[in-house]
Amino acid sequence: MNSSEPTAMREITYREAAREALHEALTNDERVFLMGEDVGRYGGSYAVSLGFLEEFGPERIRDTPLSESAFVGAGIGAAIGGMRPIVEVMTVNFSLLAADQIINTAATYLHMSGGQINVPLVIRMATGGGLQLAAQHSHSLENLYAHIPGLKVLTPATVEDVRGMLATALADPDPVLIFEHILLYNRKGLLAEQAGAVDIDRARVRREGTHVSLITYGGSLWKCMEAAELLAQQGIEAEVLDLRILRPLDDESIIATVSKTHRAVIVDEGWRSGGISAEITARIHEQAFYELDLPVQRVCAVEVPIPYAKHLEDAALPQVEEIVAAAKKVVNGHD
Amino acid sequence: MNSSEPTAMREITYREAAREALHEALTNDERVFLMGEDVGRYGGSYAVSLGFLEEFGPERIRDTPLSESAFVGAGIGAAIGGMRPIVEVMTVNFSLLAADQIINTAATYLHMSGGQINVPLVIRMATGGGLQLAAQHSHSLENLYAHIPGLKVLTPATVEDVRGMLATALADPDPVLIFEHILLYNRKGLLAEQAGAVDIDRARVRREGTHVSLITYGGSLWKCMEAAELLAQQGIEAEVLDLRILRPLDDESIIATVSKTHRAVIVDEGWRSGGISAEITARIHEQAFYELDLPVQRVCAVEVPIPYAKHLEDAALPQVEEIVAAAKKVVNGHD
Amino acid sequence: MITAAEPLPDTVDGEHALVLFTQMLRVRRFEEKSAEMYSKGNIRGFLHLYIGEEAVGTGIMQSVAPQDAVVATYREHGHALLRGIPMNAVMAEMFGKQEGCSRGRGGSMHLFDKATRFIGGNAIVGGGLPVAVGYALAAKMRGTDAVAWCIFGEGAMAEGEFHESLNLAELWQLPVVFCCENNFYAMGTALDRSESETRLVEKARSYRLDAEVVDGMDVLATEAAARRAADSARSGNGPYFIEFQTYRFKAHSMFDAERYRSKEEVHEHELHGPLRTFAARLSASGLLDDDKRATLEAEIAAEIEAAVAFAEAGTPEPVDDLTRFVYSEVQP
Amino acid sequence: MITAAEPLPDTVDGEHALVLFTQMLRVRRFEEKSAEMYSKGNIRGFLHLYIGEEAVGTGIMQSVAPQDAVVATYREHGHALLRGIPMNAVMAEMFGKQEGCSRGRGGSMHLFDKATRFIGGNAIVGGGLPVAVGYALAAKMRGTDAVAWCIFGEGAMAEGEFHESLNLAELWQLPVVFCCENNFYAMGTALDRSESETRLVEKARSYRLDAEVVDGMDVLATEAAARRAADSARSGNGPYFIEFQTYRFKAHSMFDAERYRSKEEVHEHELHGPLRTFAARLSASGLLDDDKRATLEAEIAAEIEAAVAFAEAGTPEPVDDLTRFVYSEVQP
Ligand SMILES: Cc1ncc(C[n+]2csc(CCOP(=O)(O)OP(=O)(O)O)c2C)c(N)n1
Ligand SMILES: Cc1ncc(C[n+]2csc(CCOP(=O)(O)OP(=O)(O)O)c2C)c(N)n1
Ligand SMILES: [Mg+2]
Ligand SMILES: [Mg+2]
Repeated sequence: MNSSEPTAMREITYREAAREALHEALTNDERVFLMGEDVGRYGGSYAVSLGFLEEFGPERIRDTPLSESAFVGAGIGAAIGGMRPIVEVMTVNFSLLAADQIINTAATYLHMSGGQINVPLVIRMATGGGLQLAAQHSHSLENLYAHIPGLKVLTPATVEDVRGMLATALADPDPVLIFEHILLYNRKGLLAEQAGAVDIDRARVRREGTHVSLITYGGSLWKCMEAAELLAQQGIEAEVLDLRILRPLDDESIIATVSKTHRAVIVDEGWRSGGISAEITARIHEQAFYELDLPVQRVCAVEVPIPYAKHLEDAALPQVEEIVAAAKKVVNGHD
Repeated sequence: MNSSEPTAMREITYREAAREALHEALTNDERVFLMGEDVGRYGGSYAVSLGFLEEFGPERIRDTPLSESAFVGAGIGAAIGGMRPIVEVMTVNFSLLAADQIINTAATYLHMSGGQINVPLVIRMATGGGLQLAAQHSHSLENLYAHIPGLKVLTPATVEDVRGMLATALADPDPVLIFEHILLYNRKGLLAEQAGAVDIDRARVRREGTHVSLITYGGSLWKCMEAAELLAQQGIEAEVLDLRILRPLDDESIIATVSKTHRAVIVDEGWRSGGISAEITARIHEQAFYELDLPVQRVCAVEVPIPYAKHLEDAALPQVEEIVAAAKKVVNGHD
Repeated sequence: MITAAEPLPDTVDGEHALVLFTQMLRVRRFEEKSAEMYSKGNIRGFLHLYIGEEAVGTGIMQSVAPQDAVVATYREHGHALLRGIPMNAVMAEMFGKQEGCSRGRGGSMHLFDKATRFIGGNAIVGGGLPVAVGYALAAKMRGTDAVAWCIFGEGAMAEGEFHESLNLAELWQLPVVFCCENNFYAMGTALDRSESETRLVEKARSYRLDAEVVDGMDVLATEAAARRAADSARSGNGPYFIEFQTYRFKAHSMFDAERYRSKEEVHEHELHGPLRTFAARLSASGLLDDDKRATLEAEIAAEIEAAVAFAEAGTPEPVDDLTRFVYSEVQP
Repeated sequence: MITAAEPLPDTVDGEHALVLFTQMLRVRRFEEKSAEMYSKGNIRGFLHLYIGEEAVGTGIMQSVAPQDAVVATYREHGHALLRGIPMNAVMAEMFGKQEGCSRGRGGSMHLFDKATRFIGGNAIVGGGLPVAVGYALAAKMRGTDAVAWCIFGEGAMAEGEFHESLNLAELWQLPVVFCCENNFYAMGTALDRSESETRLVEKARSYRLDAEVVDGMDVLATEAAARRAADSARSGNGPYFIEFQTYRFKAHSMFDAERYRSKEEVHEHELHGPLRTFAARLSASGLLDDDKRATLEAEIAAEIEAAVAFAEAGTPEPVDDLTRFVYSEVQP
């Protein structure tokens, strides 16, 4: 999307990049507004929209009551009514209170109306664990939404993507869910001065490698990158594929990397059973059956409600060492 | 569970068997009560509890207001308070309104309380399509719950199971969800006179075969049985595995049948991406990698909100011919 | 309750009264034909008839302006017709044909029409309320004077979405008219078994909404209430709530043994049905006689027969198109 | 608002008044220590302090009988202590140790104790309400006289679960006391930005609940209100709602810049804080002097130090036990 000339880069946090994206959207299109709990006076529970209320005013930066179902549903109605709402749900855990609106309404109207009523709604949610917030604040439930036809599910892991996906999501005529991992907000990355919209179709190889593919998304991307470094020190070149979009999955990129390395590890902070890791495994199994010498490895959250205590939370979530171990296992053919 | 003497059998509908199970539970344990929308005066939306109000009275057959979140949550509280509630949610589609209570509360309390507060709650829901009820009444969302640690998910497909699973679920100290496919209620089957509780641990082979395994559950079981008949006429002996329980999955039975036939077709009325079919494929891939000559086939719902028009609904849901075709494909190695 | 023989007040325009009657009659006959088509198997799935409640939708629709949106439930054929969706398109929809207003994908419970801003046909009880609130929010932010008309049954008032929606609409002073069709039953659950407070207006008032209760069997009353609501909402006074007290003469859907109410109770209400009563008043006012009635019936019957023929002649959508409309076809 | 120097009424037992004061003080000092432990990194995650609101929990707990259940929120350390969960177990929980009341799995937001029927520690706003209703249903069906005490913030009242729960409790006449801790903010959202009707008792009354509003900074008032509620609920009069008007002196959690209110506003409320005011009244009544106060402070400080030591010395649960308690260990 950028020109091929050398681009000036700057360091920026994920939070700041998310904020720039929102700022740009609010500035460029007067149909865009932001609504959710504490997006205004409080500045956003993860401080992403700090100062927006003052800049854009209370009509466009709308603090809502604690009413997830109503304000998500209101987002649907406003989208149908010609606006381009960005609804923020504090965490995916609370979004279960709005699951009816998202799944039974936002995802169905276009189809049930025979193509007449599209819902250009963007919903942002924080997801993931790692801050010792325990079982009602730490789950990675993006899986559930990735199962639903009619929705698109984005998981920006880089500053470039969190900066660029929003504009594309807003231009999309259909409901798009954007999941931001809570551990990413303080993370820094390099962003081109002229960074703008990015595609929301394709997975992206974040590191080239030949021996094993680490397939992941969101917060786990950086664990995979770290694992790849460690593996490199041991002579194993891991390719890291960032899915970027969980629905629709980019099969082509998945199959390409697996066909190249013949070994795959899927890393997902969601629970293993019935998670996105299962779907990716199934697609590899179906579409690259003869490419693998050994089965795909899955490194996922242990199937427990995420506990508070740090050592237990760490044990429950995928960690770098596990990824390294899984990669070595598929590369070496044994533990 | 039954004695080994020859047992007298009788023909019974699934509805009647479900009803007997409820009747027995209400009769045997005064802690048991039934609550949900229209379970009383109306007789249950699928007429399962017809006459119960008169027999057990309004204290134990509780018509609730349209408040899925509150009455499911009240089931949780009542279970903690020493009762054994059976909560009926009319269809799994409406259960999204109670998803918060089921996923954030029922599934987490035991763990978050360090093992102190268990939730012996049974929730029954209708699921599935096939009656031209369109996108807000026809989805098979049991998948979503099968992803959640802390829940058990049962899918009785036979009169024996719908008769026998309830008692076992009620004896279970933890939350159990029972999904009844809407097309089964009128289906007849043979039930032992003395039929009683059945296990809720193991999948069951419903038809022995050697050439291919059809792995399925719920309403799709009967499509698989029919497909198996047709295949038999063409010389292909299909083994039909009824999963019975979607969480926890019975890996042993899955791997056993696949190790026997070396070919598998998974049939699920849920959508393909991220459905239970993906998890089963992944487990076969992981645990029986060298057993298969060809990848597992998945016959699932097409990824659309289920449409009203009959021909489109039929096209969206798995059909016998598709199962036959998929089985032949894995058996013959080509279409 | 209006006495059958009472003539219309002088303030009512006779022409207009006849229009109202005709609209109600058209809905009634359409519903009767739908039931017939259901028994013949042309219509499938769930079918929720509006018979007995015609005065509500008819009264409301008189105040619905072109720029307004209507958000309805699964019992919405009447509203769809009254809003102006062609009868052919509604019948074809229920037949599952491509010529249907939702291309046959929605069926009876999911009638949609973008042209008249008829935003469904939502079969999740309470599910339409937040959508209507959002539509009103858009209308307000865009500076139009559109109103969102949100129609739901009294059963929906127990749902959390009712509570959240009314609060949001009032808090943000949005132009929504909440139209509660209180037919006293939610499937088999009588109002007093579903609400601790059965005076529904009190519930709406507890969010500080302007609220009124009206006789939903009297089309003049429903029309007047809707007009007050429209004026209020359109002129920036925020949301408005109307409880229309009415009654469903038929079963909840076609799968209902009606064990929860007596035949006598139903009969009693039928005696005061909206068509019967209004017809008598029109006669008493000299506006309707047997000939006129026969003419109306014939016109409506002809339209309905044509609609059935249209629906029957309709084309099933090609199966190859199954996966259309999961996502929009025009992508940016 | 009570003037600081007003002595206690004669009807109040001096001993008891001192107990109330001591309980509040114990909670306050515990919270202060928790904040300190948070800065030191011994407590992690979210930490929601109850400072400023102590009179509410203290007043309530006087009427909570052994057979009763308490369902609370994430701001529940005070309630847990007042209910009788040993301070050691609470502190150890926040340290994430096995000796914690939830074995370190719940943390600050999920304190549980089966023995005292303290059923969480629910961090989903509004999530505890249906659970409390269900507990009360069980109590009623089993014929006990137990009451379910349901504690939540005013922010929860906008959630659909509030609406559904109050309706169900009243409809079925269940023994629940709904205790709304109205501290006028839900994170950064002031009450009048979240509720179109800010007179919260009116909302409860719209479901026909008995409801009252009390000064939540005055422990005698909160105690009296809770007693009225308990008597009513326990004697079969159905649910009861109390709005306790209070104020949170500290940030919402440890991640809050408090941009939504002024320091002056906070200061103003601190001047009328529940401890400060009640201490002054106790002094005015001759029940508390500097010596007595010092003794109390010392006793509490000692208990808290011991709790910190206990928590520090606690053992992390073995990682091998991670998957315990997903399902019950004893299966039928
Ligand atoms: C959330 C939800 N729960 C349950 C149902 C099943 N259901 C369909 S209609 C209905 C009764 C609704 O009654 P009411 O709102 O009064 O409308 P009416 O049918 O009387 O017009 C019920 C329980 C549903 N469609 N959605
Ligand atoms: C369903 C849900 N939505 C949002 C949140 C995030 N959140 C946690 S506490 C809180 C404010 C709650 O305010 P209130 O109910 O008044 O209680 P207080 O914190 O003032 O005691 C919010 C928005 C949550 N935990 N649950
Ligand atoms: Mg009704
Ligand atoms: Mg508050």
